[in-house]
Amino acid sequence: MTAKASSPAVDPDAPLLEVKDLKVHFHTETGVFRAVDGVSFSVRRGATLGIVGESGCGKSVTSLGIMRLIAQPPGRYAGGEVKFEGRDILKISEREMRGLRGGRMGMIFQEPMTSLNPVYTIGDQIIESLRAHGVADRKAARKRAIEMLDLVKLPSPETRVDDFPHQLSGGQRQRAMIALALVNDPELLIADEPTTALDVTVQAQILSLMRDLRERTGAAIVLITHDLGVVAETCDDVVVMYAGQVVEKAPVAELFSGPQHPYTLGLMAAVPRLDAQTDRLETIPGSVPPPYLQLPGCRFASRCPLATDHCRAAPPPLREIGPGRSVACWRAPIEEIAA
Amino acid sequence: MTMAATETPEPKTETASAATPAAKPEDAPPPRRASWGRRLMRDRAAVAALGTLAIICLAALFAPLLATHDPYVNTRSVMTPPAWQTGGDIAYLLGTDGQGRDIFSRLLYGARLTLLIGLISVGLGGFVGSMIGLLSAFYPKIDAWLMRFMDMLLSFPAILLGLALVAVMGQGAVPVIIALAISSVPDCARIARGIASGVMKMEFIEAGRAVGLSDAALFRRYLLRNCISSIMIFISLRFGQVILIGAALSFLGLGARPPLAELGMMASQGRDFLLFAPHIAVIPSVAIFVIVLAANVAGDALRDVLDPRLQT
Amino acid sequence: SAQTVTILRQQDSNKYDPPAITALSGSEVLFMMGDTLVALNEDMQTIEPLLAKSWDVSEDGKTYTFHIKEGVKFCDGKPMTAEDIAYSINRWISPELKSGVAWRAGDVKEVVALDDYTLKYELNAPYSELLYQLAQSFGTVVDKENVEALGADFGVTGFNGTGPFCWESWDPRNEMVLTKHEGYNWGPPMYGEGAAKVDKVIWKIVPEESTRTVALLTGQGDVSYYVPYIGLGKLRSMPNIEVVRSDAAFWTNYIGFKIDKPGVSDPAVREAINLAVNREAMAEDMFFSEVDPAYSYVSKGALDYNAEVDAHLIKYDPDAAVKVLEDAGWMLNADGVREKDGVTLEPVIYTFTGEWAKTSEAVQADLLKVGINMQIQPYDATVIWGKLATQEFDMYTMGFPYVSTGDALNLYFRSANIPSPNRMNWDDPETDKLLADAAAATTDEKRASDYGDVLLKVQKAAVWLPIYEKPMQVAYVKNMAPIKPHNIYGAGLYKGLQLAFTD
Amino acid sequence: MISTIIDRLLLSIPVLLGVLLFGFLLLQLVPGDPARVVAGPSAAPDVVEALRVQMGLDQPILVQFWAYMERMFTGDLGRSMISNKEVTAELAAAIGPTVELMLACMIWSIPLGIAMGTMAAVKRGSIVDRAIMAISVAGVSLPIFFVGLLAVQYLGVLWLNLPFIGRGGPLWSYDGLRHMILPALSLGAILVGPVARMTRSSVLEVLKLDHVRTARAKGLSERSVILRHGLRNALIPVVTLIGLQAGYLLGGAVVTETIFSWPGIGRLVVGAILSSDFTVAQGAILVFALGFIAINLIVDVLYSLLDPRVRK
Amino acid sequence: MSAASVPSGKAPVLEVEGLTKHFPMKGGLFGRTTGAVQAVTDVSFSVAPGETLAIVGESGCGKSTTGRALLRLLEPDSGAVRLDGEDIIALSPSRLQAARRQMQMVFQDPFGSLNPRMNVRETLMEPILLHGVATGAAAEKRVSELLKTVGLSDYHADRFPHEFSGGQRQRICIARALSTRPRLIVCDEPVSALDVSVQAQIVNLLQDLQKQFGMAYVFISHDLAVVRHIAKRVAVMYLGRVVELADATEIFARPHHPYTRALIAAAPKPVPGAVLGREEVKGDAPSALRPPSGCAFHPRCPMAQDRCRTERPELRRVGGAMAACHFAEAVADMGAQVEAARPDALLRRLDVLAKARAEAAQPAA
Ligand SMILES: Nc1ncnc2c1ncn2[C@@H]1O[C@H](COP(=O)(O)OP(=O)(O)OP(=O)(O)O)[C@@H](O)[C@H]1O
Ligand SMILES: Nc1ncnc2c1ncn2[C@@H]1O[C@H](COP(=O)(O)OP(=O)(O)OP(=O)(O)O)[C@@H](O)[C@H]1O
Ligand SMILES: [Mg+2]
Ligand SMILES: [Mg+2]
Ligand code: NI
Repeated sequence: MTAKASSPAVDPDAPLLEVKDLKVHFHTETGVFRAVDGVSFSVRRGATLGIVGESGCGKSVTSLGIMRLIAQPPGRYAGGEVKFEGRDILKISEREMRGLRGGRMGMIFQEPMTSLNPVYTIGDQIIESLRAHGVADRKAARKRAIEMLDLVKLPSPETRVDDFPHQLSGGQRQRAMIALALVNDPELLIADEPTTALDVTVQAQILSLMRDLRERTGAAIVLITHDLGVVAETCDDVVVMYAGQVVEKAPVAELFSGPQHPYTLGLMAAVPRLDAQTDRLETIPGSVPPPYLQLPGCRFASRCPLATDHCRAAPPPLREIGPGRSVACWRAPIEEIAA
Repeated sequence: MTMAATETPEPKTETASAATPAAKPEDAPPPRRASWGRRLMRDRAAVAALGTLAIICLAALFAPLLATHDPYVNTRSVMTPPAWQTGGDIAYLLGTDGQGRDIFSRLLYGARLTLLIGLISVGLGGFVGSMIGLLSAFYPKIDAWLMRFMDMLLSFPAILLGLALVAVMGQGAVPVIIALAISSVPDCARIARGIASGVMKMEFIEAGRAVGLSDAALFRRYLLRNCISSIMIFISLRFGQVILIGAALSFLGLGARPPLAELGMMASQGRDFLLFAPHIAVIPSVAIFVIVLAANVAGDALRDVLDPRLQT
Repeated sequence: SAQTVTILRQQDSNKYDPPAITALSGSEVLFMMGDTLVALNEDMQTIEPLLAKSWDVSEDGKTYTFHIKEGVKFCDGKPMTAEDIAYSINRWISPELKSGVAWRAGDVKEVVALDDYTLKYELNAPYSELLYQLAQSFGTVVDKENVEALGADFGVTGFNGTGPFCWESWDPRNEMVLTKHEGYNWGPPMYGEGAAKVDKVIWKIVPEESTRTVALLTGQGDVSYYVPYIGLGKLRSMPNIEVVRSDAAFWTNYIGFKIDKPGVSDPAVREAINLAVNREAMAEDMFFSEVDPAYSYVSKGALDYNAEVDAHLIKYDPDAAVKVLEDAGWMLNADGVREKDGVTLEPVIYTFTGEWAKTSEAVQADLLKVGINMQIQPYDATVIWGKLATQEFDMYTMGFPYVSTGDALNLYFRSANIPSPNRMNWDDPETDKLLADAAAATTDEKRASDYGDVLLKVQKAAVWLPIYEKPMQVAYVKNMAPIKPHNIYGAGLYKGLQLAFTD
Repeated sequence: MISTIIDRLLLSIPVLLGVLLFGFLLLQLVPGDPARVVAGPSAAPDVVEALRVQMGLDQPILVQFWAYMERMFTGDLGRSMISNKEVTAELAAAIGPTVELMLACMIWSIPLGIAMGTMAAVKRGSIVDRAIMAISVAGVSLPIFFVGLLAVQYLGVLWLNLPFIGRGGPLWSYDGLRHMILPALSLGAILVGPVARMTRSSVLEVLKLDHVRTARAKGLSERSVILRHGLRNALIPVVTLIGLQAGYLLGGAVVTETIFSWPGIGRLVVGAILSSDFTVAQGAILVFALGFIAINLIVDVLYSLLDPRVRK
Repeated sequence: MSAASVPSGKAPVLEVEGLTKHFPMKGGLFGRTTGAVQAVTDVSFSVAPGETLAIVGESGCGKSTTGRALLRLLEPDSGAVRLDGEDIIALSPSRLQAARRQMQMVFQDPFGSLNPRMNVRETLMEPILLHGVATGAAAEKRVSELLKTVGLSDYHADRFPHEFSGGQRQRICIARALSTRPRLIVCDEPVSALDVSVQAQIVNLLQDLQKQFGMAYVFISHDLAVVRHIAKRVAVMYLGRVVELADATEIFARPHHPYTRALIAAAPKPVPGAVLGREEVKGDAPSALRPPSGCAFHPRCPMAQDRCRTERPELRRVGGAMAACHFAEAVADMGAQVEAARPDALLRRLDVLAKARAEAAQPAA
C-alpha cells in the first residue's frame, strides 16, 4: 500500500494520465447504453492529445469520465482505470477527488454560454475555485483572478472581473472559462470542444492561447474536438473514436499522412479542403450503428467496404502497429490488401 | 454476387443478435421506449390516483344508482356518526348530517356537482386561455396587449372574482363557474404562451412559412398540433386547483344553492358541527382532498410521462 | 385583567347611532353605552324608571309627561337634561334621518323639554305600546354636541352617552371596547341603580358558530348569548360554564307567505305547508330541544294572547297535508311536484344565511315529501331587508322579538305596512280597524279582545308558518356572578350592569 | 434596479386602469339600484331619486366613469353604502392586519418550502424525496378551509390551546403573536406545497445545467455546488411562482380571515359583497389588485436581484 | 449598382438590390425604441440560374437575416428582391404565397425544421398540394419520387421526424424544398449541424440535385471549406454588409478584403503544422447595435489607417472581384495560401477503399 506516499518521485516521461479500458455505461429506460466501451490512451506532461470522432461517439463521456463527473445514475463506471500520476482516481475518495478537480485537473467545456453560472460574476467564480483549493485570502484570490484574466488576454481584466457572464462575448466567456480552468495551475487540462461554439477567427485566438499556456505551464492537455483541422494544428497525438471505442491512435503527423483505419480514412477524405478544390467529397456510406444493437464484431463493419465475415464476427483489438501507433482493424495495414 | 460485404451485413451465424435483417442499421427499429401508457402504469402512485379518480368519476356519474338514500330527504336521525364509529348505523355508511341526510348519498351527488363545476370551468377557461396564449405567441404584435390584459385578470384572485360575480348574478353554480373559468384564463394563457413561444422559436415554423402556408394553416397544423398535449396536461393540472377554489367559494357561502349538494358547501355546513359531529365537515373535506390529490398525482405523473418540461 | 369581560357575538354593526341602527348588533351595545327614558324589567312586562324617574299619562292617553332624574351625566362629564332627551327623540323621528323605526315612537305631535327635568311627549293618537318602545335602544339619549361635532362619524369614531359603559375604541368587525362609566348611579331599579361592576367590556366578533362555542370553552370569551344550539348542551356539561335561560323572552321565528302570489295564495296550500313541516322534529334535531316548536304566531305567555287560537293550531300531519292539497286540486305532475291550473308549487323563499338557511333547508326537505318544491334564495342579513321590501318572493323567513300580541300584530298586519314589514300583503280593513281600536283602547280588556280577534283571524288564514319560539340563553364562565338573561330586542345582557366576576 | 422598478410601476398602470374599470363596471352591473341600497328599504321614492341625483347616477355612463376616475385618483373611494363610513378609512383599518397575516404566513412557509424542495431534489428518488413530495402534493391538495378548521380544532382546542379569534394586538406584542400563529399557519400551509414542488423541480433542472458541471469540475463540495450553484439559480423560477401564487394567497386570505375572524381586507370584502356594499367592495378589490401588483413588484425586484441578466 | 451581377449573359434568377433590415431594439414601457440592430445593410447581389452563390461570415453578421429577407420571411426595411424579374418585396400576401413555389429554403437545424407532429408524407405533401403541383395519386407518386431523389425509400414516408438521423432529416428537408421544383433554394447553413461524413453526403446530394434540376442556390455558411467546395461565387459579409463578392477561386486565391483574408487564415486546415505564421485577427466582432464608424472592420484590421476609421469604403470592383476596402489592391497583392496536396499514403489507401466499394456495388447494379 503505497497510497500514502502521495507524491512519489515522478518519472517525467511517465504518462501523467493513463486511461485503461475505461467503460462507462448508461442505464436508461431502453436498456444499457455503452457510451464508452473500453477506451485506452495516455497523455504525457507537456503534450496535447486530441480525441476526434463523430458526434455521439463518446468523446464527452470519456472526458467527464476522467474527471469523475459522470452523473450516477444513470451513468456507471463499468470497468477500467483512470490513472493520474499512477494512481487510479476511480478508486480514491470523493473528497480527494474534489481536491484534484479544479486543482491539478482543470476542465474547459464546449459551451461558454452555459458553462458559467449566469448569476455570479466571473471574478466570483474564479475566486470560488481558488478558495476551494486553499487560497484563504479573498483579496489575494481576487488579485490572482485578475492576473489570470489578464493571462488569457481578456481586455481590461480589472473591471471585467466584476462582469457577469452575459456581459461578455462568446470568445471572452471562453477565455474566462479557460482562466477558471487554469487558475490553480493544473497539470492536466481537459478541453471538451473548447472552440466549437466560436467563430473561426475567435477559435484561432483561443487555440493559440491554449498553445501558449501549454508552453508556459507544461501542462498536459486532452483536447476533444470533431474538427480535424483543429487537431492538425494543435495536437501531438490523436485518438480516433468510433461508437464508444478507440479505433486508431497515432502521432498527429502520421495520422494525417497515413491513417490506417478505414473509418479514419473516410473521415479524412470527407473533409472538404480549403486548399484544394475537389469535385466530389468522399463519403462514408451508412451511419453509426444504433447503440442498442450489440454487434459482435467491428462496429464499423456495416459501413466498411473492406469488411469481411471475420470483421463482423469478432471485435478487432487495438493493435500496436508502430511506435505510438495502434489501430483496431483486422485488415490493417490497408496497403497490403491492394498488394 | 460475391460474398464480399456489401452495405448489408448478412445475418448468418451468431450475428443473429444483430436482430432484423435491416437494410441499414439505422433502419433497425429502436427498442421501443415503453409506450407512455405503459410507463404511466409503472408508477404505482399514478395508478392509484387514476384508479381513485376513475372510481370517483364513475361514482359521481352513477350517483342515482349508488346512493343509498335520497340526498335531499331529511330524517330524524341527525348527526349519526359513520357506521364504524360507536353509535354509527350501517344504513348510513358515512353517517348523517345535521339535517339527518345521508352523507354518503350526498357525497356522491356532491362530487358530481363539484367535478362538473371543475370540469366546465377548467374547460372553458383552459380553452379561452390557451387560445389567447397561442395567439399572443403567434402574433407578437398583440402579445404585449394580451399579456397586459392577462396581468389584469391575474390581479383578481379567483375568490374575489367569485364574490363579485355572485354579487352581480346572485348565488348559484353559474357565477362560480364563470369566476373559476375567468381566473383560469390568465394562468392557462401564460402557460400556453410559454409553450407556444418555445414552439414558435423552432425552425419548422419558419419552414412552414417558407413553404407558403397561410397563417391559419400554420397556426393549426404547426403551432397548435405541437402545443396541444402540453397544454392539455397543464389544464389537467389546473383542474385540482380549480376544484379547491370552487370549494372555498362554496365554503364562503357562494356556490350552489341548497339543497343541492356540493362538497365545499357540505364542508361549510358541517363546520358548525365540528366539535360535536366532526364527520359532517371532515368527510366532504376529505373527499375534496382526495379528488384534488388524485387529480394532482395523476396530472403530475401524466406530465412526467408526456411532457417533463412542464413544471409548476 | 380579570375585570375585563369579553362578550362573544356573531357580527358587528355598521355604526352605533341609535335611531339609524335597527339591528340587534347595534342595540345590544347601545343599551350599554346609553340610556333610554324608561327601562324594561327582565319579566318583559314591567316598565321601570331609567332616565325618567316617573311619568304621568293624560286622560286621553295622548300626552306623557316624564320627570327626569337629576345628576345624570354623559361620559364626558356633561350633565344630561330633558333637552337632550327631547333632542334624541326628535332626532329619532326626524324625516332627515330616515330611520326605519321612526314609527315605533308613535304618531308624535311634539316632544319638548318643559324644563331641565321635565319632558312632554305628545301624541296625535293614543299609543298603548309607547313605553315599551321608549325602552328600546332607538330612543337612546345622545349628546347633541357630540352628534354635530362628529357628523357622519357619529357612532363610528365615538359616542357620548349616559350608559353604564363608555365608548373606548372600535375596531370594526373585530372588537368594540367599552370602559366603565364612573359615577353611574341611575340604572334601573332591577339592577340596583349602581355603577357597572367590571372595568371593561369587550364585544368581540366571532362569525363562526362553532368557534364561538369553542372560544367559550377555551376561555377566549367570558359570556355569549350567541352560542349555537348545538353547543349549548356541551357547554352545560362543562364544569366551568353556566348556561341560563329565560322563557320570559318572546321571540318567534316564522315563515311568511305572500298571500297574493300564485300558489301560496291558496289557503289550502298554506295550510298544507303548515301540516307538512315537522316543527317538533326540527326543534329536537336541529335545535337540540333548545327551542320550542311554534304553532301560534305569538307565544302563549305574551300579553293579550287569545286562548281561542289554541283550537286552530296546525300540527304536523303530512298525510293530512297531502289530502288538503289533493282536495284543493293540487296534483303531482311528472316531476313529482304539485300543479294546478298551470301553476306548479315551487315557491321561492328569501331567507337569511346561517341558521335560517338551515331551517329553510329542513322545511324544503319536508315540503318535498308532499310534492312542494320550495326554492331557497339565501341573502346576507345586510341585504335581505331590501330584498324583503320587494314583491319578488313567495315566502320569507323572519324572526322577531315582541313583548305583547299587539306588538307583533301592529308590526305585521297593518295594511299601511305593506310591503314591509307587512310582507304578506295582508290587506284587510277589518284588521286595520281592530288594530287601530286596540291601540287607542283605554282599557286592557278592550285591547285584549281586539288583538285577540286579529290573532285568531290571521291564524285561521294560515298566513304564516310558525317555526319555533326561542328562549334567551346566556352562557358564561362560572367565575362570573350569576346572570339573569334579559330579552329586550334580543339583547340578553341589556345594560351590562349584572356583569361581574366573583373573584 | 431603480429603472426596473420604475418600468414595472409604469407597466402596472394599464393593469390598474383595468382594475378601476372593473370596479366601475361592478357598480354598474349589480342588480338593483345603488341609490336604493344607500337609502335603505323603507325610503320614499323621492328620497331615492334625490339620492340618485346626488350620487350622479342620472348622468350618462361616460360622465359617471369620468367622475369615478377623478375620484379614484384623488384617493376618494366614496363612502360605504351601508355604514356611510369613508371607504378609505375602512380599508386603512383593515389593511394592516391583512399585510401582517401575509407576512407572517410567507415568513415561515416560503423558507420551509424552499428547504423541503431543495432537500427533495438533493435526495432525489430516496425515501426522503418521496416523503417530501408526498407532503407537498398533499399540501397542494388541501382545501384551505379544512386546514383552518383542523387548526382550530386541534391546535386551538385540543392540543395547544392557541387563540383563534381575531387579532390580539400588534404583531410584536405577546398576545398579537399568539393570535397570529394559527391563521399564519393555515394560510402558509397552502403555500408550502407549491413552493416545495417548484423548488424541487427547479433545482433538479438547474443541477442538470452545464454550469453546475463546471462548479463540480472546480472541485467544489457538493454542498456548495447545490446551495451556491443549484439553489441560487433555482430560486429564480421559484420567485416567479410566488408572484403568481400571490393571487391564490390573497384568495386564501379571504377564507382564512373568515375562519379566524381576522379583521382584514378579506373579511371586509366578503362582508361588503355579501351585504351589497359595493363601494366598499370596489375599494377592497382595488386594494387587492394593488396588493397583487405590489407583491409582483417585489417579486420583480427580487428577480432582478437574483438574476443579473435582467438587470438594466 | 447592379455591377455585382452575374458575369455571364444569362438573366439572373435572383437579383437583390440595397437590401436592408434593421431590428429595432425595444425596451421599457410601450416598447420605446432604444436602438437598432443593423443586421443587414444595403446588400446587393444576383444569382444566375443553376448557380451557387455562397454567403459567408461570422456569427451574427446577417447571413440568416439576408436569407430570410430574400424569401420575405422577414419584411426588409428597404431594398428590392427580384425573382425572375418579379419584385418579391412588393407582392401582396396572396401573390407572395404563390411566388413561394419558386423559392424554397433549407434550414440549419435538421432537428428543428421539421414539424414533429407530421410524418414525412404529410410534410412533403403539404407544399405539393398547397401549390397545386399535383393532386391525388399523382401527388402520392411525387412524394415517393422525391424520397427516392434524396436517397430515401418509400417506407420512410410514414415515419415521423424523430425516427430519423440528422442526415436523413436534412434529406427530408431538401426533398420538401424540391417538392415544388423551385427556381431558387436558400440553404441556411444546411450542413453546419452535421458530422463531416454526413456533411459530405448532403453536400454531394445538393450538388447532384443542382446538376439534375438546375435550380440556383444561395448557400449560407460559415465554413469556408464547404463554401469553397460548393460555391461558384462567394459573398463575404461583415457586420451586415457585403465586404467582398467574387468568384470562389478568386477569393480563395487572392482575397481582396483584409477580413476575407483573416477568415481564410483563421480556418484550421487538416494539415499538421499549418498553424505556423498565422496572423490573428484581434478581438471579437463588434456589436451590430453600434457598428464602428468608417470601415466596420477597422478595429480588428491589421492594415487599418486613419482613413478607415472615418470613411466607409464602398463596394467596388477590384480586378475580378468586388471589395469594400480602401486598400483592396494591396490586400490582393499579398496573395494567399500555399496549396498542400494530400499525402500519397492517404490517397493510396483511399484508392483501396474506392475499389472495394466499386466491387461491392457492381453485382448489385
Ligand atoms: N446522461 C446520459 N444518459 C444517457 N446517455 C448518455 C448520457 N450522456 C451521454 N450519453 C450518450 O452517450 C453517447 C456519447 O455521448 P458523448 O456526449 O460522449 O458524445 P460526443 O462524442 O461528445 O458527441 P458530441 O460531439 O456531440 O459532443 C451519446 O450517444 C449520448 O447519447
Ligand atoms: N428577430 C430578431 N430580432 C432582433 N435581432 C435579430 C433578430 N434576428 C437576428 N437579429 C440580429 O441580427 C444580427 C444578424 O443575425 P443573423 O441571424 O442574420 O446572423 P447570422 O449571420 O445568420 O449568424 P449565425 O451564423 O449565428 O447564424 C444579429 O446580431 C442578431 O442578433
Ligand atoms: Mg461532446
Ligand atoms: Mg444564421
Ligand atoms: Ni474493420
